[in-house]
Formats: sequence, structure tokens, C-alpha cells
Amino acid sequence: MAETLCRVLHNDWVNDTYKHLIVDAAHGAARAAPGQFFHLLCPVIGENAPFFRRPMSVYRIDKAQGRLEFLYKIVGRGTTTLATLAPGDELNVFGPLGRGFRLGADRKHIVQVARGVGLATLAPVAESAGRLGIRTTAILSARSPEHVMSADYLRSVGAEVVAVTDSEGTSDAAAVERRVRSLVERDGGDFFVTCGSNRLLRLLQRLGAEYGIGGEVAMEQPMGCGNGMCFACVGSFRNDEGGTSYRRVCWDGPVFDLQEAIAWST
Amino acid sequence: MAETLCRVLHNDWVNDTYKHLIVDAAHGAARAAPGQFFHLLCPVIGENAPFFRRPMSVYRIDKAQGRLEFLYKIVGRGTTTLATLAPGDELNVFGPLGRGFRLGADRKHIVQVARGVGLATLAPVAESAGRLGIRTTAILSARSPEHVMSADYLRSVGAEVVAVTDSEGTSDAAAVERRVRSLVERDGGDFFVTCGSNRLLRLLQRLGAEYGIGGEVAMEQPMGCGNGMCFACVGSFRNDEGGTSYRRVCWDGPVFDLQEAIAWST
Amino acid sequence: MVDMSVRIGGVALKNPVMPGSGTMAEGLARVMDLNRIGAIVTKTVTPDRREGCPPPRMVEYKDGSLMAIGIPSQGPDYYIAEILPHYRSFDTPLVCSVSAPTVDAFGAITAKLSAPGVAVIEANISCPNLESDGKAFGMDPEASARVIRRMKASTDRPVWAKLTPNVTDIAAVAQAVEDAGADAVTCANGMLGMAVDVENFQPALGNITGGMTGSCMRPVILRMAWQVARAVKIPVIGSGGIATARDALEYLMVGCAAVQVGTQNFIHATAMLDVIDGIEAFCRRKGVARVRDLTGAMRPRHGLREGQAA
Amino acid sequence: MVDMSVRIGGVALKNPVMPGSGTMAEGLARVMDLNRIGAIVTKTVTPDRREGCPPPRMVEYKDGSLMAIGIPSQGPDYYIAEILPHYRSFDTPLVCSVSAPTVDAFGAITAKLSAPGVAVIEANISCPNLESDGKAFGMDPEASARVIRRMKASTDRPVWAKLTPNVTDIAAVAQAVEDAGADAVTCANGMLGMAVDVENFQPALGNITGGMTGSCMRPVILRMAWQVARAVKIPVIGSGGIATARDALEYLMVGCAAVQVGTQNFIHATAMLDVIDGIEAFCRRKGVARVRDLTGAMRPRHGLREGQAA
Ligand SMILES: Cc1cc2nc3c(=O)[nH]c(=O)nc-3n(C[C@H](O)[C@H](O)[C@H](O)COP(=O)(O)OP(=O)(O)OC[C@H]3O[C@@H](n4cnc5c(N)ncnc54)[C@H](O)[C@@H]3O)c2cc1C
Ligand SMILES: Cc1cc2nc3c(=O)[nH]c(=O)nc-3n(C[C@H](O)[C@H](O)[C@H](O)COP(=O)(O)OP(=O)(O)OC[C@H]3O[C@@H](n4cnc5c(N)ncnc54)[C@H](O)[C@@H]3O)c2cc1C
Ligand SMILES: Cc1cc2nc3c(=O)[nH]c(=O)nc-3n(C[C@H](O)[C@H](O)[C@H](O)COP(=O)(O)O)c2cc1C
Ligand SMILES: Cc1cc2nc3c(=O)[nH]c(=O)nc-3n(C[C@H](O)[C@H](O)[C@H](O)COP(=O)(O)O)c2cc1C
Ligand code: FES
Ligand code: FES
Repeated sequence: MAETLCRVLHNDWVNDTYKHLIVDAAHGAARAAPGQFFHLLCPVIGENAPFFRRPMSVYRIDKAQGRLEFLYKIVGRGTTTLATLAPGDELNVFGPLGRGFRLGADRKHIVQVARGVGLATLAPVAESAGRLGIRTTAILSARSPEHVMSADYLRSVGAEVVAVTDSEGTSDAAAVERRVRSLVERDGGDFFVTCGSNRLLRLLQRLGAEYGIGGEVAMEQPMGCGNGMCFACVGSFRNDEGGTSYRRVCWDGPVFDLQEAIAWST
Repeated sequence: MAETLCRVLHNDWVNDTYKHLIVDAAHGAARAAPGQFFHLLCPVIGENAPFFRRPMSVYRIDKAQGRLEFLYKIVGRGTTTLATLAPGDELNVFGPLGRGFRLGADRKHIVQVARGVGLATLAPVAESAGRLGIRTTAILSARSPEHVMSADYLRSVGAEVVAVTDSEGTSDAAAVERRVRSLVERDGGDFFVTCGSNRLLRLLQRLGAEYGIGGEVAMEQPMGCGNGMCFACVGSFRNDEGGTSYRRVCWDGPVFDLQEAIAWST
Repeated sequence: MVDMSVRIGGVALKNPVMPGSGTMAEGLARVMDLNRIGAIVTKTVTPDRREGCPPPRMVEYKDGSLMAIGIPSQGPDYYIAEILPHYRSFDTPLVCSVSAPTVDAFGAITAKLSAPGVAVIEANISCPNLESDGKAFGMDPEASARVIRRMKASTDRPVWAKLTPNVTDIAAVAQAVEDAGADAVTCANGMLGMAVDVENFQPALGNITGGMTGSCMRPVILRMAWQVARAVKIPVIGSGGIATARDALEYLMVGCAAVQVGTQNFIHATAMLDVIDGIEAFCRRKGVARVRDLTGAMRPRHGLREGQAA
Repeated sequence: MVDMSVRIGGVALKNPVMPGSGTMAEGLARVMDLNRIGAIVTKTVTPDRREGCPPPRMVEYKDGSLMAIGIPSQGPDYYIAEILPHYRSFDTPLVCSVSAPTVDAFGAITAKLSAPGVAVIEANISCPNLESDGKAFGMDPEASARVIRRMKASTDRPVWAKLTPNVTDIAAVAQAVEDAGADAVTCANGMLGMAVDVENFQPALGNITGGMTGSCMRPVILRMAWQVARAVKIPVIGSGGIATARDALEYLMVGCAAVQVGTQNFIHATAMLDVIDGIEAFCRRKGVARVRDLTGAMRPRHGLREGQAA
């Protein structure tokens, strides 16, 4: 884990709100695991003056070429200035940070359900599962077919992809529930991973409890240090004593046990 | 006087430390007089975060085309980010501000002595004098011949130009004194204007007093508002009662009577 | 149509936005129409003539500035003869800020400056530069109350007390001046700060200490305004780090009836107009009929983001 | 070779740079060698277990941040069992920060935490989030002195008193704790601030108020450190807005013997190393043989830039 000045290789639009960033980061790429994140020092430009770094999950890790990839949505100050970076520019990257996914080799079929930026977070899980010979089905939920990102990439690493969208009316809870039930009942789905939607988190918690299937969720919270030092990023989680306690998303997570997580109303 | 968003037309190096900035500013250009200044909102980029505006004298005013020109030296945060502006970028310009030179039409021969950024400030005096039919001799003092700026421009508006430089050993006080004395004694020099050097200010004060010749000097001081409101920009000036008082460089100046000014040791 | 008018301690203002004392001067009238702002507030006047602090007077930071101006003042006679006339042509109420070294002198200058054209006297009991170490009347509730009582006895004009933020318990000072008869409190002046020119092993300011102002001070002064608004019934005027309408709205929502814009006038001379227009646009967007309905409109957080809190 | 060592209240430090309490945790050891810094300072421990403030816990500004963390604490037993061992492998002195709701409880936790491996106890009498409105022991010189006296009676370790900046006269509090036996004072904790989420008419922080820290607070806290250093003989540790060596030098020159880096650790985890290296480079460049010679090295401005001042 270190602070590294990386060179930007690529930073282009994927659709109208997302960009795909690739940086040269041999050291970071060598060590990052699925679900971990990097804390990016976004540039200060005019009124857009992000004070703290901004957390971004690793979207792809290319250990061979020593490259790190991110897929990010432009939502505010930091991501706005991040979007101005051009190939050749420098980016100060701190990480890898946090606890990633724990993909036991005894899994048979991982069902991942992602929406929005969650797609970025779950992509390396599929890649990792592929390498471990674990079957993966990725249900990608998005506003419209144009917003379904990385389906081709997921297929290329061996995942089966199901795209569901609001505009086609296929993304509602009931429809996704039918899909997931069928994956569990007919296709041996035995582990859930999710990120990016409280609604989908609640759904998988319910189904996981019903079927007795374990799972993990990657949580988000605005961050200060990203390194467990400031306690700014806490959220409530179910604890062993049947109550809830605050845990640091950056340090105890960002990946948490599916049933310990509590869908925060955002 | 107003705050205007101008378009940058040109922002190029003149030598290794100075840039020449041209902006489209019909309103400002129409009203600016020699010796007045504009207060520029320099961009914020990373650690270079100028909080207040930065004052710059008008170097050339092209009323016909509605253009304003500045000649500036890169010295710190604000001028560093100013230097990043490219043609087409916007620059927020506030002005014209301050009290400029008073070139009575009864002058015969203005002797101007400038060094460093003072060249920018005095250039429009020569232009104005030219239009009023007043003879001007400009003694330009610089580190080396490459640092003598705007000699051609001054000649084009009718001024006689004498360049003196440190590297050629022609810029020392004694040499400049001989020049000025000769301009007064042989060529009818009857008004002094100066900017950019305490040493030259003291010299002209002494010669002005000796010959009974009036003059003006443009002073500099770090500024807050540039508009007489904050009182941050005061310096000491001789007052009527034989003492000194603080006066606002932005409001009571930046152009002051030669003998009222006090050379601040900077 | 949004009703932008407010009443502050007996004076009707067409809107709640005015400059902080010492952050506007005659030059502002060249840049904008002073009839558009809620009040004109002039630089503090002292009984004596003074030059103010030695330069350098300013240090810049990324999001604020440290200034040690002092009170360059030419005395009340000059004020009446030279400053007042500049503002007589506007229909905007004029707030005259005064300061003095003693309670008696506060009374005398208040009486003297209750001249035609002066609508309000604001007591600057908080200027951090006048006394060594920044000690000021405003640091002591008793002394503050004495100043206000004397001023009230010396004038028929409303008196606003401008508090210093350099205190442990600003609400206590606010209560003391309210009890002494102040018609409103302004919260607050600059916070005492300093800077070192490390290259030269010397203070960066001629005066060593100065007033820290600008956006970066807003969270601290806003907290004080909130504490003051909960402690007094008289109107509170917020002043500290207001650069945009959003910033002004924070002050209104924690309980202020009006706001003063200071340092931002130096960067954008027409900042107050943007603040006024922005507040009005916010009211329209949110369906707020009267700007005064925003005063104290902050409510407790509903449903904490993560359920139960510790 | 510059001698970077300093002695603070009976403890020898290899250099004058350490973290502020609550701004480092075990994670820092993954990023840098904790043997390089002057001291390790751990997050404040309270007698009881507590969860800390409800989220949201943070608001960002251009040059600082407002955080309401509270003191999530798992109590002294957990500290001794789980936290201390993390730091036993470093030869850097460990400063254990404690806080408590009563004088008695301050004594008890101090006794308990005077465990092997703890070199210094720092009294956090200043945390602004614990009590409503931010009232704290540190706002009252008497109460502060009582805490320190009790702590000194409960331990053989040096006791440092960390002051709150939310006071009128910080020098008076410093003198009180010096008289009570404090071995050093840390100046200061975060300044109490707040923010409003104007879109939703609610406080931006779950706790309403929080501590304002980061570069933008430096001018104010630096002024306080200067006032404290002139008032006491014990060493002063400066803490407020230090991001670079230059910032640390300001604190040393106004009279501090050491500094704590806080918020900047969150942005650059290795900030303290840059501060240490930068101070050493400055000493070399200026021919300063011992870093302790910088303490109080600020001199009056020579020859005011414009001659005589008013
Ligand atoms: C572990 C982790 C991994 C993440 N991975 C990705 C990723 O791969 N791709 C991606 O696009 N985004 C990701 N995010 C979210 C991303 O960090 C935020 O969108 C970003 O920090 C917003 O910064 P900003 O300055 O643009 O927005 P700001 O101007 O700071 O805020 C804009 C809005 O976003 C909200 N916001 C700010 N920070 C966060 C945050 N950390 N989490 C949730 N909401 C926030 C604010 O409350 C505000 O409403 C991740 C977040 C976390 C915690
Ligand atoms: C009326 C007026 C007209 C001017 N006209 C010109 C011009 O035509 N061309 C030109 O190149 N410069 C001119 N200057 C100087 C110019 O304003 C400064 O060089 C500029 O503000 C420095 O900004 P900075 O952010 O780059 O430097 P900073 O980072 O602010 O400071 C760098 C150094 O410059 C000093 N400095 C900062 N501001 C000023 C100032 N206003 N005057 C003197 N020293 C300062 C600082 O003390 C510091 O040592 C003028 C100044 C005034 C007051
Ligand atoms: C340069 C300057 C001069 C000031 N002069 C005075 C003054 O004379 N009297 C006074 O009461 N306040 C004075 N103030 C304080 C302002 O009126 C205002 O309360 C303070 O700056 C906080 O607001 P801001 O953060 O918007 O600047 C001055 C502030 C500045 C920056
Ligand atoms: C997130 C955070 C948590 C903090 N927790 C504590 C604490 O537990 N105890 C304490 O004495 N100070 C605490 N502080 C104060 C810091 O130690 C430091 O004094 C303060 O932040 C000022 O320094 P800075 O501006 O460099 O951050 C905390 C500060 C921050 C930002
Ligand atoms: S972001 Fe600092 S502890 Fe998580
Ligand atoms: S810069 Fe504000 S008065 Fe001159």
C-alpha cells in the first residue's frame, strides 16, 4: 500500500455519464484484489476543489502490463476534475485499500447483481472467479441498454451476462427476483455478490436468508482518509449481539458480509 | 468600471520571464487610461490558488478593436496560472481601476525611465503623449538586451528609445543620471515619469527637485480589492503637513506625484 | 413574487443582504447600484484620527485571508462632512459603525454620529486589531453591556452590537447586549490570527496579528450565529465567510434575519447582488413566500442515514 | 548534520513531528515506518465504550474539513489488549490520549493506562463533540487545572494537556494547567463549527456541530500557540493546519517545541515524513544546527517596509 504518482494512459467516455480511466501503476496493480479500492487525489481546478481523495474500486487489474483501470461516474467536484485528465497527465493514487471479496474456491456458481457504479466494483470478481474456474452469472441493472457497461468484458472473462433495464421494464424487483430464484433453483447459484443498489441488497438479503446462501456486498460511504484513521466513513452494521454497530467502510470493508450489511437509505 | 468576462486572444512568451496577454474587452478598452490597471481573476489550479485578484497595468489599449493588452512577469501563484491561459479561454477582468497619469497638454518633452514591469505601465504614456503631440524619450533599463521589451512598439508610437542594460554596464545610476541630465539640459525634458525601480525613483526625485521639474510615478503594492475598499494596499506618502501618511495605491494611485512618493525598500 | 423584505431592530430593509463594515467604500457605487442592497454599512469610525496598522496588511490563503488593517479613521467630523454625503442619494438605510477606547467615548461618538442620514449605529466592540493581543470590549459580557447601555442612552437610533468571535461563550455576550438594549446583534467580526514569514523569521503582518475572514471561517462563525440565535430574541445578522447565496442561506436557516457580506466584495464587487438574486431564486424554487420564513428554518435531521445512532 | 531531537516534558523525541490524536491508526504502519516520527499519538480513549457521532460525519471545504466523529472508544481494557501491542515493536515513544466525563474518571483512566509501553498521557480536555454545544473542561481554566492535578496524582508518566481553541483566553488556560503540573501543552484541538444542508433544511452533520481542522485554521491556532508560548515555560506542541514543513516552521518560530500533524495525514499518509525532511532541509539551508533553536526564533519586523507606522 503506497502513494504513487501514476501516468494516465486513457480517460474516455463510456457513455454520457461514465468514463473509463487507465493508469500505469505497476506496484498498485500487482497487489490489488477484487473489491479493493484506490484513493485518488483528484485535481483542484477553480471552484472544483476536492479536499480529500476520492475512493474508486478497481475495475480491471492488468498485472502483466502493470495497469489499473477504473470505471467512474461523474457526480460532483472530484469526479469532474478527474474527468479532465488526459493521457500523459499524472494522477496520485493511494492504495490498494480495504478488504476485498473472499471468493472461497469451494463456490460453484456466483450470482452477482450490480447496478450503476456497482458494475465497476463487481467486474474483477467475475474475472477472478473465471480464473478460479467458478461459474459466474452477472445480472447488470441499468437505466437503459446504453447504460449497461462492461457486458462484453464480463463475457470475455467467462461470465454469463443478463442485462436488465428500466427502459425495457426488465429491472424491477420482481423480475430480478425471478431471475435470481431461477439461478439458484435451476443453475446451482450458491453465492451472492452485489453492489450499487439498496433495493438489490435487500432483495439478495431476503433470498440469501431464505435459501441459506451466503454472500457479500461492497458498500459505499464518503471517505476522509480511506485508511481506517479518521472514522468518517462509518455506517451501521448488524453485530454479533443482535444490535448494530458502526464499522469503517474503508477498513472493515468496503466488502461486508451480505447479512451484516444494512441498506442505508440514501 | 465593471467586472467583465473576456476572451483571451493571445498569451505568449516575450522572453524567458514575461508574457504578453491580449484579451477582447470592448467595454474596458474604451475607458482605460494610461497608468490605470485591471484586476484580474487568475485561475485556481492545484496548489496555485490565488485568493484575491491580481493587478496589472494596461500595456496597450486598442480602442478600435476593443482589445486590452498586458505585459506581465511570472513571479508567483497568480501569474503562474495566468500564464496557462490559452486563446479562447475566459478571463474575468475588473476595471479599469485607479488614477492614471495626468499628461497636461502643455508638456513639451516627457522623459520616462522604466525598469522591469514598469515598461508595461509606461508604454501607454508614450502612446498617449504621441497622440497629444508631446515628445517622449523612454529610457528602458533591463538586465540584458533580451530583456528590453517593447522598444519597437515605443518607437512605433513616436517615442525615442534609449536602452540601458546591466549586462552592457550602461544601466548604473551614474550613467542613467548623465542621460537624464542631458535630456533636460539639451533636449528640453520637462516632465518625468517612472515605474519599476526604487533606485530610479530616487534619482528622478533628486533631479526633479534640482531642476524644478515635475513628474509622476506609478507605485505597486499587493492588493486586496483594487477598488479602495479594503485598505490593504497602503504605502507611506509625503503629506502636506511635512509628515507622511498612508495612501491607497489602488485608489489614490497607482500614479502619484513624483515628490510625494517614498521609495519603499522592497 | 418573493417578499424579500426584513425588519432588523426597528429598520425595514428591502432585502437581508448588506456589506460588512470595512468591506465597502465609495468605490462600490461605481460598480453597482447601492439602492439594490438591504443596507449600506460604513467602515468603523473612531473618535480620534488614526492611520491604521503598518503594512504589510494582508496574507492570502486558499479560501480566506488574514488582514490587519486597523481602523484608519479620520474622525466623526470628517465622516459627517465627507463620507455621509456620498450615500445621501440612495434610499438604502445607512448603518454607521463606530468604535472607541472607552465607554464614555462610545457614548460621545454615538451621539455625534446620530446625524441626519444615519439610520442605525453599529457598535464595533469586536475589532481584533486595536488592542494588543486582540483584547476588546466584546470579550467581556459586562463591558459589552456597558458600551451598549451608554450608546442607547446617547441616541434615538437603533443600535446593533457587532460581536467578536474570539470568545468562549458568544451566546453569553449576545444575551448581555440584548439585556443592555441592543436592537440587533451582528455575529461576528474576524477571528484573530497570525502568520509567520518563515524565510525571514518575522511576522508576516506589520501588526503581527490580524483578522481571519473569508469562506474558510464560515463553519465556525455559523456555529456561533446558531448559538446566538438560540440565546436571544433580537434579530441576528450573520457575518462570516458568505460568498454565495448558498452560504447566506446557511446563516438564515440557523436563525439569522439578515447577513453581511465582507471579504467576497473584494473578489467580486457585485457579490451582494448575486447573493440577493440567489436567495430569491431559492425561495421561488422551494415555494418560500417570504425570505423571513427562512430564519431558523433548519429542522433536525429526519431518519439518520443509518438508522439508530449511538 | 542537523540535530533534530527535542525534549518535551521529560521525553526525548528524535524529531519534533508527531500525529494529532485521532488522525492516525494502525493503518499508518502499512504506509510508513513509524520509527521515523517523533512520537506515536493514539486516538483518545474514554472509560466507557461508545460508538461516536451518527453519520454524516464529514463536510469538506476547499482548505479544511469539518468532522464530527466523537470518540468511538472501546475502553481502556481493549486499548491495552488490542491497540498497544500494535505499537510495541517501534522505538518511538507512545502518547496515549485520554478523556473522561469527570475529574475522578480522568484520574482512573490515567492510572489504568499508565501501562508498560505508554510514555506519555495526553489529556484531551478539549474535544468539541462530546457535550452538547461543545462545552468542555478545557473551556474553564479551573476545571482544566483540576483534571491535570488529578492526572498527575494518578501516574508517574508525563502529562500533556491538549487545549481547546474555543476560548477567549487560551493563555489563561495554559497557565492554569502549567500551575497544575502539566509537563507540556498541546495547542490546540479542532474549532467548533457547523454546516447546513440547505437543500434539505437540515444540519449537514449527524452531530450538528463538529471540529473544523486543516490548513485554513492555521492562522487562528498559530496565533493561540504564540499567545500560549509567551505565557508558559513548559513546552508547547502546536497542532492546527500543518500540512507542510513551512507550516510547521511557523509553529516552531512562534515558540512551539514540537508539532502535531492531523488532517493532512488523511490526504497524504506520509505527510509527517515530508514535514520532518522539510524542516531538516530548512535548518541546513539556514545554518541552524539544532531544530530546537527554531523554537521562538521569530523576531520583530525590522525596518517596517514604509518607515514609521501609526
Ligand atoms: C469503496 C468505494 C468504491 C467506489 N468505487 C466507485 C467506482 O468504481 N466508480 C464510481 O463511479 N464511483 C465509485 N465510488 C463512489 C465515488 O467515490 C463517489 O462518486 C465520488 O467520491 C464522488 O466524488 P465527487 O467529488 O465527484 O462528488 P462530491 O462533489 O463529493 O459529491 C457529489 C455527491 O456524491 C455523494 N458522495 C460523495 N462521495 C461519496 C462516496 N464515497 N460514496 C457515495 N456517495 C458519495 C455526495 O454526498 C454528493 O451527494 C466508490 C465509493 C466507495 C466508497
Ligand atoms: C497597480 C499595479 C500594476 C501592476 N502592473 C503590472 C504589470 O503590468 N506587469 C506585471 O508583470 N506586474 C504588474 N504588477 C505586479 C503584479 O500585480 C504582481 O507581480 C502580481 O500580483 C504577483 O502575483 P502572483 O500571484 O504571481 O505572486 P504571489 O504569489 O502573490 O507573490 C509573489 C511575490 O510577489 C510579491 N507581490 C505580490 N503582489 C504584488 C504586487 N501587487 N506588487 C508587488 N509585489 C507583489 C509578493 O510579495 C511575493 O514576494 C502590478 C502591480 C500593481 C499594484
Ligand atoms: C479588510 C477588512 C476590514 C474590516 N474592517 C472592519 C471594520 O472597520 N469594522 C468592523 O466592524 N468590521 C470590519 N471587518 C469585518 C467585516 O465587516 C466582517 O464582519 C468580516 O470580514 C467577516 O465577514 P467575511 O468573512 O464575509 O469577510 C473588516 C473585514 C475586513 C476583511
Ligand atoms: C477526524 C479527526 C479526529 C480527531 N480525533 C481526536 C481525538 O480523538 N482526540 C484529540 O485530542 N484530538 C482529535 N482530533 C484533533 C487533532 O488531533 C488535531 O488536534 C486537529 O485536527 C488539528 O490539527 P489539523 O488541523 O492538523 O488536523 C481529531 C481530528 C480529526 C480531524
Ligand atoms: S475514510 Fe477514514 S476511516 Fe474510513
Ligand atoms: S486594494 Fe483594497 S483598498 Fe487598495
